[in-house]
Amino acid sequence: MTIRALFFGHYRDIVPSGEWELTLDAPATVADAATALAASEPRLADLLSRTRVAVGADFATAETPLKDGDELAFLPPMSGG
Amino acid sequence: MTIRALFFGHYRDIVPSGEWELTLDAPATVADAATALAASEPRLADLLSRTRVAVGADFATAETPLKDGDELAFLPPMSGG
Amino acid sequence: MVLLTTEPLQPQQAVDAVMTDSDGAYVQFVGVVRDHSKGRNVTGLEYQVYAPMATAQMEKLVVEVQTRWGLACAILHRYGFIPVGEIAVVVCVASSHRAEAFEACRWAIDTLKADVPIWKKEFCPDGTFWIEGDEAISAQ
Amino acid sequence: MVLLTTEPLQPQQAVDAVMTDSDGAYVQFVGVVRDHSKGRNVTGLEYQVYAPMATAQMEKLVVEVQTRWGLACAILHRYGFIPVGEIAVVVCVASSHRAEAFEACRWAIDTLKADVPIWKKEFCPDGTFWIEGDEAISAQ
Repeated sequence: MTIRALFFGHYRDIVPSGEWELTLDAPATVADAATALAASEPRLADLLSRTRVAVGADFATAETPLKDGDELAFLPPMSGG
Repeated sequence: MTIRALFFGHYRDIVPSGEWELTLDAPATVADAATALAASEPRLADLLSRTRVAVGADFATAETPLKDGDELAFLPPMSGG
Repeated sequence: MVLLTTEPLQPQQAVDAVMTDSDGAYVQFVGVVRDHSKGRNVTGLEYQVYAPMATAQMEKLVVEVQTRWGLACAILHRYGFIPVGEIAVVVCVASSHRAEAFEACRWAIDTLKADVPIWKKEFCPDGTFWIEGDEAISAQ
Repeated sequence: MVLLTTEPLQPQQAVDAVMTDSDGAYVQFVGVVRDHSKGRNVTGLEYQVYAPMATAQMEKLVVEVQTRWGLACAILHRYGFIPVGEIAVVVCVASSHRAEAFEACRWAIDTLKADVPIWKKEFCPDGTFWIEGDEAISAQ
């Protein structure tokens, strides 16, 4: 399956385009995607410990299963307002 | 001494001009002024039980002494805002 | 900054009075004349005011917000006749700390309603009423 | 009503969205870009946003204020670069019950800051910083 990972905050300095297309073997979870990203880019190793995640623009967890075409966003602590 | 009593809220329907010049024997307190007003106009008999008072635009009490020229305001429960 | 006027109120005037470039936020309470009051239809309100004391009391509120919370506060109150939908009162508190700004603004409007000598006269299709605290007294 | 835009915000737009003639008041929180942040001088902020989720989260806040307090709420948030002194966020809650309007408005801005995916990038004379919660991370 292919998913699209989105990055915000200082992770934009690591992934300047803000997104990363990722191919994973099914079945895969958010945690599997994070592991694959960390293997490709060591500066993303802290993703799951430093961000909340959203799948399809809804809050999700490390165990949330992914399906082909999903949008997976890694959300650092927010600072709007 | 002569003082000026001021009326607000529904007391304006009893004293349409909103004020009443009152001559009292010294020494006199707010309570003495209220008693004199009630004697002249029975519909003012409930003044002290229904209003807070101010002397010189400052909150006062029934025991506050009055002096010549004072402005004594009878303030029903407020409803600004 | 306090203002007691018969002219329409501009909420922005209160904002401009309290905000500096070092303030990150403001909390504002705006009271508007509404079309009903405890089951009565209302077409407009007339606010009666004991002006020198009302101004002094509003100034005390501003000083108290500065003393207790260290925050700048502005209060505007209109009096005379005010039609439905128009603004009667504005309280604005500037702050970089939003918890305190909410608390101070709420305290200021609560205290204004209790301690600033202003009274509403409600104009309704079935008569006119003096509002004294929670009580409505038929007016002549 | 929610609005996420790069254009300057008009607080009155939030007021107009929530007020009816039967509402007696509104409480408004307005967040402004200030010239300092935890000891750093700030010349401006850039807000980065995950737009579809931010809009959905703001809409959830509006629904939640309606459900919990029965009050109309509008939220405006600007993103992109915002200079010092300009408005970044507006939360407005209409109410005839001021205690609840203060509570609901405060809950909405607190929850927005925690759960709406928007991030500040601070421009300072000595560099640029990503703000992530309480942390400032030097930006490239």
